[in-house]
Amino acid sequence: MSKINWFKYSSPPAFFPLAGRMIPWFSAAAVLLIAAGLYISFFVAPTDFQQGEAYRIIFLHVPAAWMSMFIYVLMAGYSALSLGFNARLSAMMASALAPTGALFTFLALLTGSLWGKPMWGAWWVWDARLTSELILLFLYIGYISLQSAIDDRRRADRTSAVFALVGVINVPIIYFSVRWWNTLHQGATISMTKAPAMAHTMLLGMLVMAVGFWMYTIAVVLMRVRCVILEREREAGWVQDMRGME
Amino acid sequence: MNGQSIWLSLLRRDLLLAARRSADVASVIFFFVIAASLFPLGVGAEPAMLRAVAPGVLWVAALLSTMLSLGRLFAADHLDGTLEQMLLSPQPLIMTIIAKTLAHWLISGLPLVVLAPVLGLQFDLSGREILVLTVSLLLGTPVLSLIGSIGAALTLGVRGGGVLVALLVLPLYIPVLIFGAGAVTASAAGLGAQAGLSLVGAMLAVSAVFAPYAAAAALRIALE
Amino acid sequence: MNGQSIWLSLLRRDLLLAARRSADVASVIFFFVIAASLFPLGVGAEPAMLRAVAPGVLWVAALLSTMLSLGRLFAADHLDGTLEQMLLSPQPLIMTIIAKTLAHWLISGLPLVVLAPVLGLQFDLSGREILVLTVSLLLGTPVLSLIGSIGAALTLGVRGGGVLVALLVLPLYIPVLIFGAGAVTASAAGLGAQAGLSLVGAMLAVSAVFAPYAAAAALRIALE
Amino acid sequence: MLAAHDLACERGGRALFRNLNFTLERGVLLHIKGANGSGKTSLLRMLCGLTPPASGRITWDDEDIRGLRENYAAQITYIGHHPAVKDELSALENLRVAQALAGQPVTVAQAQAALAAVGLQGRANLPLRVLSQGQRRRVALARLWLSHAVLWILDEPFNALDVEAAALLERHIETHLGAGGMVVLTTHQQPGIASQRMHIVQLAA
Amino acid sequence: MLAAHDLACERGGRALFRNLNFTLERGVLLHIKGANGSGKTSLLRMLCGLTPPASGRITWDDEDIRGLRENYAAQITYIGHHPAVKDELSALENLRVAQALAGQPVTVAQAQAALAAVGLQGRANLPLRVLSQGQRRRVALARLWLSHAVLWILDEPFNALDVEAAALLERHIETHLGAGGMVVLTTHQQPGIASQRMHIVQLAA
Ligand code: HEM
Ligand SMILES: Nc1ncnc2c1ncn2[C@@H]1O[C@H](COP(=O)(O)OP(=O)(O)OP(=O)(O)O)[C@@H](O)[C@H]1O
Ligand SMILES: Nc1ncnc2c1ncn2[C@@H]1O[C@H](COP(=O)(O)OP(=O)(O)OP(=O)(O)O)[C@@H](O)[C@H]1O
Ligand SMILES: [Mg+2]
Ligand SMILES: [Mg+2]
Repeated sequence: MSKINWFKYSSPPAFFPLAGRMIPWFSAAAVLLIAAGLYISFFVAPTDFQQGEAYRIIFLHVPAAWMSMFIYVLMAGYSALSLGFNARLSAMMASALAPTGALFTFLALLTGSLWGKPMWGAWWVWDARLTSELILLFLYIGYISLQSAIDDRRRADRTSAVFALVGVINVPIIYFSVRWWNTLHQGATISMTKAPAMAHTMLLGMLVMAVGFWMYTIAVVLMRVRCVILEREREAGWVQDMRGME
Repeated sequence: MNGQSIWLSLLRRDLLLAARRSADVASVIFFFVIAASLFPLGVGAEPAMLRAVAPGVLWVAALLSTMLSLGRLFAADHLDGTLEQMLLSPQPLIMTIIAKTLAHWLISGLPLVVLAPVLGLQFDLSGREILVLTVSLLLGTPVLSLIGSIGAALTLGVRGGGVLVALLVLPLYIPVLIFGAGAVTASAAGLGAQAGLSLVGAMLAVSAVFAPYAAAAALRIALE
Repeated sequence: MNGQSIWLSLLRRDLLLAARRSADVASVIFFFVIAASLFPLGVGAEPAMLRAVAPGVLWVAALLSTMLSLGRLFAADHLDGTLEQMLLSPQPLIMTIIAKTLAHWLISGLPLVVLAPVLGLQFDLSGREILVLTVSLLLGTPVLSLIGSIGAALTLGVRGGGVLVALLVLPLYIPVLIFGAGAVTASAAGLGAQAGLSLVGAMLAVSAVFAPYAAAAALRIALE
Repeated sequence: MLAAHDLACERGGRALFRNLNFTLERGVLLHIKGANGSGKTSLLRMLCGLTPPASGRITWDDEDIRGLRENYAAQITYIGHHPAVKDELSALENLRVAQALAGQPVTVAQAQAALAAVGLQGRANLPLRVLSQGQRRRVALARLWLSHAVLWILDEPFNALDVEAAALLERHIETHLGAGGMVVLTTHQQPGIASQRMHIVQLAA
Repeated sequence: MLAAHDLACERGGRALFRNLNFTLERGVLLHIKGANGSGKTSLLRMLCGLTPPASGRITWDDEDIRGLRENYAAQITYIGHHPAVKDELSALENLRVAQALAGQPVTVAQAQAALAAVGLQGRANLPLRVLSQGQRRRVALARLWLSHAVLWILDEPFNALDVEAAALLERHIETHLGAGGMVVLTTHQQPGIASQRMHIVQLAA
């Protein structure tokens, strides 16, 4: 992850070209990894003795669910930066992350409920984790709509930053929901402390997919940030110069 | 004049206003009662089922009516320019916010706590459940007001703040709801209510410490 | 310019405003969804019980969210003087009121009807029940808007109209609720839903004829 | 022709004025003077037929306006303290809606022209929320550039207007009077209208 | 002493003014002139410290007001377009609340006196809802008869005031200036203040 560079290149003019150069690499990595992940999950990984083929959804579901939470935390992080040092770039990063986060949240919900039908015999159950994931989707939507609801850029950034920071508390709720309430939903099967309880190929598949999703996220976010920069710094000299060069 | 007496007069003023708009305040309480009382009508009145749903119904009703009253927290003062005067008052903004949030709870939270036992009787809950219910509301409603203050401040003067407040505030309300109602159901099922109650208590402590700061920040941004 | 096109432009304007305040409209719908969705969380999620309470819950939610949106019917136009302009417009007041009530239903009633099936699925109701539920709401929500318009007009500019609206309107709402929800429960129990539905239909007919006149009279008085 | 016969106005049990008589012919402006709280706004609302007078009658061409209702409404354009504009709508939309309500719908082009006339070129599509106090007022007043009504009833129209806009409005009022229109207005400034066209009613505080 | 250094103001991407410089000593009134929408209100809000300037600094006795916060707030009395009064409360209650908020609580007697000074004797206990436009404005302005603040910031204070009330306010402002106070105000009328006491800042539209 090129996270370190955010700080070195934390001024839009410096960051813009860098981002431009990084995008192709991340995109390529994303394509390859996701392809590999899909291959592993559908051809390498063994059929589950009790769940049959349906379980293969897990390879989409779990990484998507992870991303949905990671991205929110990251978004909150950037929001904190933008409030603290009112760094323009961090604000842009935060707002660029939101749509992707929402996408993965939706994916987790979708795959989840697709999976739920065979497993629980219902598309949807009022389970703490499912609900809190749904709420995470609401939070993303809230964040996006709050930004679009305010005309003044500066205010929009700062307000939605506070929003994101307050909302971050929902993430632990999602994660630990399975522990706090006895729910239908699986508990964490991967944990830092104990050895993973699932087959290694499954684990591998999930991890590859997860990394693939990360690459995708970074690529997309960089593209979005470039657009945001161009749109916001229209007037700035360096943009004009660049236009000149093209 | 020291900050403290500004603080007091601010609190007194909010309560005075509430007293003048008594009907306006009543509407929140009224809403709570209605929401709770309509259910037996809609659901049909088998005591067993009613008793089962009672805690949930009452808690949801409390949650909704608080959410409705959030509009009143800052919006009115924003429209007529009083809020600007508050930012210009020589007391730290955070004190102002604490005063207004406290007033909000006294006006639209406390009454619910007081009414809960009566409604509990309607759903014929046992004395013990009613006690737990009341305690859970006593601990829970301030959390609702505190978290609400952030939402209200964030969406101040924003186009259609209404839904945004709901969007922001709800996710944070839900745990309170689950544990609050959970505590009652637990004690009904003979399990201890402590776990749930102490969790709500913890939330109260946390939100009491952090919410005012978040709200203050949001308010400053909103009035720029 | 003939009255009719004034009427149309008034309707169009209300819808345009709603579109601009989309979030404001959304909040009513959102409230409906929330109110309906919070219950399972508060009550606990046994499918059997949920199915039993579903019709009541959904109807009560619809009723409450309509009651909330009543504020928007005249109040905003009253504050900024638009309502005076409407009284001064060369079309009979009653037409104005019909236009505004219709707009109100389109904005805050129809969406509930559209959403009901989705929520019905959440509570996993059978297809037949969902159908009955939707129909009952389709017939019922206009009644809520019509009756509501009277309440809104009566309490216009009255301090804390909120609670008064509720007080005035509720007694008239309750029958709608009982028969509407009743129809669904009946069809769930295998009894016919016709009885309930036709009763709601009758209410619609009656209120459609009389409510606008009452509202018009109330409005004239309110603005003197 | 507008006429008031022995009008009286009461507010909260106090009589604001009584036995008020005046007639207003075409081409004349009626300037209602009076201290704050003397009942000017209340009087204007009576003349619009919004408030019934405590006693006395208001007639339009010798018919009581109570009886005329919509027909009378079609004759007047009332612009009160409250500009009757919506923050969410753009200046253009506000204007067109107001005119449609008044039964005098206008095309976008006409509305644009009116807004330009009150000096809001380039602001027409901003939501009113962001406009300044005076600009909001101008949007409300732009209706006068589109109205076909004979009788204009204006409550402190010069409030919040800058000098230039005020002059503009005065000129426009004079043209209206010149074309045989009538105007009733209140203001605490001295309206710059040729005095022979201007009658004055003084309300005792 | 209040000073503005290279102030700039932006709204919705458009620059309203830039490189604005002025200083205001004790005993002087600063009249901010400008057409509707030229940025007067925006400037006043900056001077109050409510809006941060797009660029430039505002200093009070050579300290940036951003740093001073409450200490600066204690020095000023701001009365904006919105009177910041509550319809439900009586004139008396409104006044006392406003003063308490400003950290300058007053007794009933003092408040009564101030209301009498602005010509609201006998209105003190009416809910503001029923007062006329000008009377509401007077209630808001009555704060100036109680304020200890050095710097008054007034946004179109003469709006809706009748002639007599306007004169009253002008006299009161002059006394304040005489006592070494400072005033920043906007108005579209010509304030009747001795011109040697009055500096003017003109904002280009
Ligand atoms: C809409 C329905 C669902 C939602 C919103 C949802 C949400 C989530 C979330 C947020 C996670 C990540 C949390 C974590 O890493 O511990 C997760 C993980 C997981 N979900 Fe779901 N889920 C849903 C349905 C299902 C279903 C039906 C199944 C299978 C019966 C399932 C099985 C799993 C498993 C095995 C994990 C991995 C847990 C871990 O390894 O930590 N989920 N789900
Ligand atoms: N309920 C009431 N009780 C007592 N007085 C009332 C009541 N309602 C209105 N008033 C008085 O009636 C008068 C309202 O007059 P109006 O609003 O017409 O004044 P105005 O001439 O328009 O003043 P302005 O120049 O300030 O607009 C005010 O003096 C107000 O105090
Ligand atoms: N979001 C926005 N987009 C475009 N223009 C805006 C926006 N917000 C404010 N403005 C403009 O900024 C100006 C606001 O200025 P301000 O309210 O300070 O005017 P003012 O000098 O007080 O005018 P008035 O004399 O009418 O009170 C207006 O011209 C308004 O059109
Ligand atoms: Mg008046
Ligand atoms: Mg201004």
